[in-house]
Amino acid sequence: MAASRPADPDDAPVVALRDVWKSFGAVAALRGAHLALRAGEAHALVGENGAGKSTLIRVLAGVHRPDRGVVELDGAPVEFRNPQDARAAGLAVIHQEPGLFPDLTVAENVFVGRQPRGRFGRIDERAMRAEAGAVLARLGVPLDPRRPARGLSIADQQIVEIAKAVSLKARVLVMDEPTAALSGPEVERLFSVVEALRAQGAAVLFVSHRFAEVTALCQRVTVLRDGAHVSTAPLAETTVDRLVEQMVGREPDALLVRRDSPDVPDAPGQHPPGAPALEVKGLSRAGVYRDVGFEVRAGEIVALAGLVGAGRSEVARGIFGVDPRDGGTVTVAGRVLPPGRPRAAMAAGLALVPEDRRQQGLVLALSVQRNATLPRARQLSRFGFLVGGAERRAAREWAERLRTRYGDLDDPVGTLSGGNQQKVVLAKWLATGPRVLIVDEPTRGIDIGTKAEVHRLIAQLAADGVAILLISSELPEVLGMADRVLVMREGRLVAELPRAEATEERVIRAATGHETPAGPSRAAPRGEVTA
Amino acid sequence: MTVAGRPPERERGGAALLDAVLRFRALGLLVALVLLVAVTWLANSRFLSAQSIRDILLATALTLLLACGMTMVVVGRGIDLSVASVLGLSAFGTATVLADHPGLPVPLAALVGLAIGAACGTVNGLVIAYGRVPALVATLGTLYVFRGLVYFLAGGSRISAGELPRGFLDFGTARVLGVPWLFLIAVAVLLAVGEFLRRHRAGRDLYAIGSHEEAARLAGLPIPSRLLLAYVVSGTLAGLGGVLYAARYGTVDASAGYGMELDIVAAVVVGGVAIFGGSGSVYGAALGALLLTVINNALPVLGVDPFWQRAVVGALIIAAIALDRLVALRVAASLRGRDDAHVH
Amino acid sequence: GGTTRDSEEERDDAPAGDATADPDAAYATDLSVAMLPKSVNNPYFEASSEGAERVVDELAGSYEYTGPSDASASSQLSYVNTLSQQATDVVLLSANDPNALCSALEQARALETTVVTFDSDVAPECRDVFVSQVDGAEVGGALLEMTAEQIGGEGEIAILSATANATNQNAWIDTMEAELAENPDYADIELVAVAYGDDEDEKSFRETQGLLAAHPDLAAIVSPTTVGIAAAARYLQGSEYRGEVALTGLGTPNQMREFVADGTVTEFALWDPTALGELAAYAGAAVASGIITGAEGETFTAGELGEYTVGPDGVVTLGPPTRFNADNIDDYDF
Amino acid sequence: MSTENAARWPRLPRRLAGWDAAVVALTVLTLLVASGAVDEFGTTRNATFLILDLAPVLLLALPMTLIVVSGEIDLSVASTVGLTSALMGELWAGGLPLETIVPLAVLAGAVLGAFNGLLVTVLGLPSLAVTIGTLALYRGLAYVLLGDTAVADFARDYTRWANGSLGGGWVPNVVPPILLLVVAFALALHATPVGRAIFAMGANDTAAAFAGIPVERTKFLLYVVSGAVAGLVGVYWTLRYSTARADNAEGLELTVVAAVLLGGVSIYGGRGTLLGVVAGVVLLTSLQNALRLAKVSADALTVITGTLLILSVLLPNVSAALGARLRRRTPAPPPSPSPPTPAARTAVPLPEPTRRDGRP
Ligand SMILES: Nc1ncnc2c1ncn2[C@@H]1O[C@H](COP(=O)(O)OP(=O)(O)OP(=O)(O)O)[C@@H](O)[C@H]1O
Ligand SMILES: Nc1ncnc2c1ncn2[C@@H]1O[C@H](COP(=O)(O)OP(=O)(O)OP(=O)(O)O)[C@@H](O)[C@H]1O
Ligand SMILES: [Mg+2]
Ligand SMILES: [Mg+2]
Repeated sequence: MAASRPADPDDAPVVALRDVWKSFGAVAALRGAHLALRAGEAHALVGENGAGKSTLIRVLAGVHRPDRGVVELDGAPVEFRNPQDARAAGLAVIHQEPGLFPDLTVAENVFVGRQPRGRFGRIDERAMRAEAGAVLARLGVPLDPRRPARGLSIADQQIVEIAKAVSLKARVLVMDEPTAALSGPEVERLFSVVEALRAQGAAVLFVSHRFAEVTALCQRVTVLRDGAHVSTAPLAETTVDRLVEQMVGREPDALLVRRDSPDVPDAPGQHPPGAPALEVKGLSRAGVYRDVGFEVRAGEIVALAGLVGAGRSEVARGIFGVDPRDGGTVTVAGRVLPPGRPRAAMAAGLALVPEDRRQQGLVLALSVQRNATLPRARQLSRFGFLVGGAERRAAREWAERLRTRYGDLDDPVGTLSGGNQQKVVLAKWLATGPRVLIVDEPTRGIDIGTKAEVHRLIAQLAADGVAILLISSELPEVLGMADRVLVMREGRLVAELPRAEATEERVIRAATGHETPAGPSRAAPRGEVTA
Repeated sequence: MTVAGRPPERERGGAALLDAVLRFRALGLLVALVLLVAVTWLANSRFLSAQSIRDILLATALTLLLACGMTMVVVGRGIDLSVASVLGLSAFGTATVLADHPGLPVPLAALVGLAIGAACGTVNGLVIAYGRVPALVATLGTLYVFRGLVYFLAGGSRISAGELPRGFLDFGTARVLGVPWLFLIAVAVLLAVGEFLRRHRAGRDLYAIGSHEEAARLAGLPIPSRLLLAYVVSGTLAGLGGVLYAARYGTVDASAGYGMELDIVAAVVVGGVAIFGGSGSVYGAALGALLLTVINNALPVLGVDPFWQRAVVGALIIAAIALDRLVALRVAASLRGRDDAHVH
Repeated sequence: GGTTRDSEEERDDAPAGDATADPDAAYATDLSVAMLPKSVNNPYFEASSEGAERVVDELAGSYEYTGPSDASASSQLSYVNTLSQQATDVVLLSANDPNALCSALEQARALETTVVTFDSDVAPECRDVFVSQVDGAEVGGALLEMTAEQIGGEGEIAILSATANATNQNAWIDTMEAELAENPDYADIELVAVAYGDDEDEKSFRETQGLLAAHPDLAAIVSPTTVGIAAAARYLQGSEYRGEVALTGLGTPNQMREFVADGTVTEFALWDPTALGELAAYAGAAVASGIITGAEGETFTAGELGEYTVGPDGVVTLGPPTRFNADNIDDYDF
Repeated sequence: MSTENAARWPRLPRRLAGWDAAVVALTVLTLLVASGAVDEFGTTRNATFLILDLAPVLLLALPMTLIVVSGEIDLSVASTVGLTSALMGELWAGGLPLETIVPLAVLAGAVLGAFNGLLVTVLGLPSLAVTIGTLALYRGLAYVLLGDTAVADFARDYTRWANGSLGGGWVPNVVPPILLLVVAFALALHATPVGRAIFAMGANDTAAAFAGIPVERTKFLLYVVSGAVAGLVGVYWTLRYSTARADNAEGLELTVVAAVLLGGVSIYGGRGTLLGVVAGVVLLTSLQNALRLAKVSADALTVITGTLLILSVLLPNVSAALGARLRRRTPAPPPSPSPPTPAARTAVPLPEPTRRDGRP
């Protein structure tokens, strides 16, 4: 399908959306959106959480039908009644949340619905595996095409999604935050593949909250605010500051809060960190992590860095007790936590904001209110009964503190935009008033303004004496926020860098193991697993 | 902006092992089957007489047919509780047609049964795929409706063997090279469904839909038509089952096949088809059907007290799925153990 | 309308006999009669219903055939309640359980409904009259007699019954067991198994199969249930045991005609269900008209069936079962 | 952002729009129509019968609702009733007094439920499959216990209580305990932390576990409760029909499931109300009662039950789909007060639209 037309900015758009409106009940997600994608051009779509980016993409993909407005293909109006129509018209779409089939193999996931066929219409499994392997190799990911998708990490799931879209060889490639779960090299590989497609004349739509990526990949940018079109301009003619201003409709705040910035009331050094609030010793789980030990003091922010799949999230889940662990002890404020009992961990003052909000963080079908108060239902009840407006008041208070945007507290949380869902997860745990807070990728998929808010919030909590373990794949976040950086590699803790020594380079080196970093390090091999 | 690099892929060994295990799970059923047959045979050598084997094959044929359709439906994350009622309706319909028109060629009457089944399946499919009614609700409803229809049509009447043409009844017990026809038909259906589910796009689509319906929608798979197909096939096979039922038992009344749906679901589940869709094979379901039939036939032969039989069947169903699960857990554990070797 | 209070107080009263019988009274007309079988959709009861309806028509009453589609006592109870609410004069009942319906029947009787059981009885104090198809001992005896004739007086036999709870089946089986133990004529016959086909064709079929496989020396199967004997006959017909193993029991001529014709079955027995229905209807009308009360020794005339006497416990017996074989089977159509 | 204030009852209109509200309305309508159209339906005498008939289904539906909302199912309830009933008969025949037997029967039910619970939670087996197995197993054990016999000579005082009415009026004796249980289950599901947990785990058990909810323990307890209630129903059934038999309540599980689904509980878990289920049970039973009184045959009853079950879900879906189609045909006016932006056909920068109201 790849049209080999030269990239010509004056070309008529391949696909365009004109004055598109779309509401869900009382919520107007799109209120006059415009977008035009041209052959051979990468087009960025930016906006705050809930601005309507994903909705716009779903309209383009034939998932939603617009209430008003038209979709044009090569200048002629078309109606995509379902995703098949859009695909038939040459659109390949990567949606925001990866939707793989856990029971099918990776190869089948890539080719679902269009498997290569041999005689009698039988699926040619060999050819399918070979082709899938080739696409994955192009993306630089040595995934086995025969393995089932179940159990793939979020990053790998995203890669498979990308492979699926790329292998379609479509005229239009639409990507909704494809990089949110990826690490550097994978992003680079993805970009080079997209570049190649673009050079062959494909039109590309790219959604991301990371401006560095937007500027690296795209030629044009459209800003969406509150579902309405704000501006479209060549990237060369605009600046990040200007874009952010257009997104939020006001002067942007500081984009990243550093702990030592004057915004934060209690900068480190002014207050020495308190007593150890979280102590982890010899934590192990067969095949996942081994002999992990560290401590986090009250008022301290400790970052846990590492490559995707290094086992950071597993450690967090082991500490909290949702996953079993084979050995080791976890102590919160002097109380030793029994393994496998999240409730005991919560009682001791531990909270975990998990990385996968849709699976682990939220019950999508339940209302915003129910989600926000779920871990606290017991505390909110009187004589064992939840009556009156206690739940509601509590939910509203926290939703407002985090500036969550929702239609009604009784709406299913699944109808919120990705970023706002993340805020509900944060609200849910912050409301428990934890002594130790573990946040796993707290800003994944969150827009730039909100991200700063989340950072400020975390810094504020630390200042209030909460011990914070921050797991993040974003180095600037790690370096900007943390008092100390722990680095994990292949299930082991390999380095500990105090703030002064934590540089991008040293963290990467520790994480990849290419060179033992200097300075105080915990990389020395320890004894056998204490199982 | 993010941390660079990724660890080496460590799943390769896993996929192969998983493959082996999936095969082993079927093996587990086979071992159970062989053991059961051996024990019964030791207790009573007549259990393996030609007659007895033919009886088992005949009895399996019906369960097998229905289990094939049920597998398609369950793989797509549905369930068809109406199969037994459809079987009853088709059996009664076919028998009525044959009794009322003695001259009618048997294949034509069989077509009537198939058509009844297909029509019932279409109703199920439309309600589920296009009306978006959960399968359990819809087919529980049609379980009542179709059975009610048979009652309504049959009233208290019963069509007995004497009213059916000789040729039709002979077909019920006829054999080729000693193997009952009915069983051969069931096996042919089994192979066809197996091939369809493994090697054809529409079949794979069912697995995809059962695995993650929302993703299937986004991937542009024609979900409603695939589901419709599954239910129509399930209904048609139940219809065919009805024809074979009439041919084999000769006597057909309104309660033909009553309560059979749970046996079929049990066979499919015992055969390792995940009740929540997305995985399992029709061959496993076939083994499950065979195992349950053999259990049912072996217990009287073993002289198990009739009052104990039902309890034993229940216990065996539980044992089969528990065993299956334990094997899967062990394998998962050993997979992790292998990975552990890579964590240095 | 009305409340349940009265029935509560009358419950412990003697079942019948507080009224006096007038043997010379005429049958009342305009009686509303309902037949409540174990379950509708059963050909056997359809045949009974035919007979009962004919009688009710003759007496210029109104007739209804109603009941649950599953043969369970609990569903039947709802129907008893419904019928008593509708002030039905006579209920002809074949009970799924001897005790479960009692309290509801008592309530119905307190509201002047006559309860006649037929085919399968309830506890005697809960009904007016029971119309028995045959004398229990007589059936058991006849079954054994036919079996002994067919197997030459020796060998292993097995019974294929209906459900494990069926009152009449169990009574017959008990008679047969007692007879086998005591009667020297049957000393060489051994009862090796009782199987239950639940009155389901398929299950009976499978159980027959199991019996034959489990007992290689089996000489005969006795199936005192119409569903069971037909299924067993079909199995035998298609198997290598045909002609080797004798089959007898209770069956309808229409169902068994084929098997008698081809020699799978030599002889079996049954009473005429239509006549049973007729007799039940007459008995009901007789009670409702005050001709009898259900006390032992009372007599009434049941149309062409002739005169019947109420036996002990309010039981009226239709007569000995008819035996069907190649010679006479074509004379019957039911 | 929401503009509601805390004082009002914001959930009321939403509730009224729900399916359970529709079932309640349909139930009331059925009762009214039946009273008008069927002679004997509206009598107190019939009310007595109706309540006695629906009691077992209603009782079993209570824990079933919780289990289905938690994302599981229990098909073994009717067999548990049968087994506890058989046990009761066996114990009574063995000479134990009923005061001892009743708690034992309930306890036995709880143990049977616990066995289901263990298989579902500890082994992680799918509950549909497990309870199909125990459906056969428990019924089989009932036959093992009682075989072909029935125990019927239960003390009159008790059987009379089970069938009797309060103070000799028309309200059956079983009404107060049933009401108590209904209220207890309704409160547990809708107004306690455990109820919240049940909804959460039904919709997403991973997220529930991450919120510190002991998912497995809760499910286990639900099965124990379900078994105990089934034991209680076993006692009631035995006394009501004054007979303990192995086949008591056979096939009742499908009626219970049908009633629960009819009451608007999602078979996928996470959605449903107890009020809806109560209405569903009343609807099913009263419809059957009315049709029986109206001399409609049992066959038609079967067909109507099934049709109702399907329509209960199908109709709302179809009307929603039709509504959506209609709305697309006739485009609604712009949903916000701000005028549509100029219909610029090219992707040039546009003037910024007015800010949406209610932003924080
Ligand atoms: N299915 C739906 N039902 C109801 N409301 C919805 C639905 N889908 C989206 N919305 C609402 O539409 C608005 C736009 O959401 P959308 O997902 O398009 O935002 P987004 O720009 O992609 O945000 P993010 O950057 O967080 O992904 C949000 O207010 C959201 O709550
Ligand atoms: N749900 C899951 N089931 C099975 N395996 C998983 C699952 N989630 C993660 N894994 C695997 O476990 C390993 C460690 O993953 P983990 O998510 O802990 O890494 P991480 O360091 O937190 O990286 P990330 O940045 O992706 O969160 C990876 O190899 C991943 O593939
Ligand atoms: Mg989005
Ligand atoms: Mg992680």
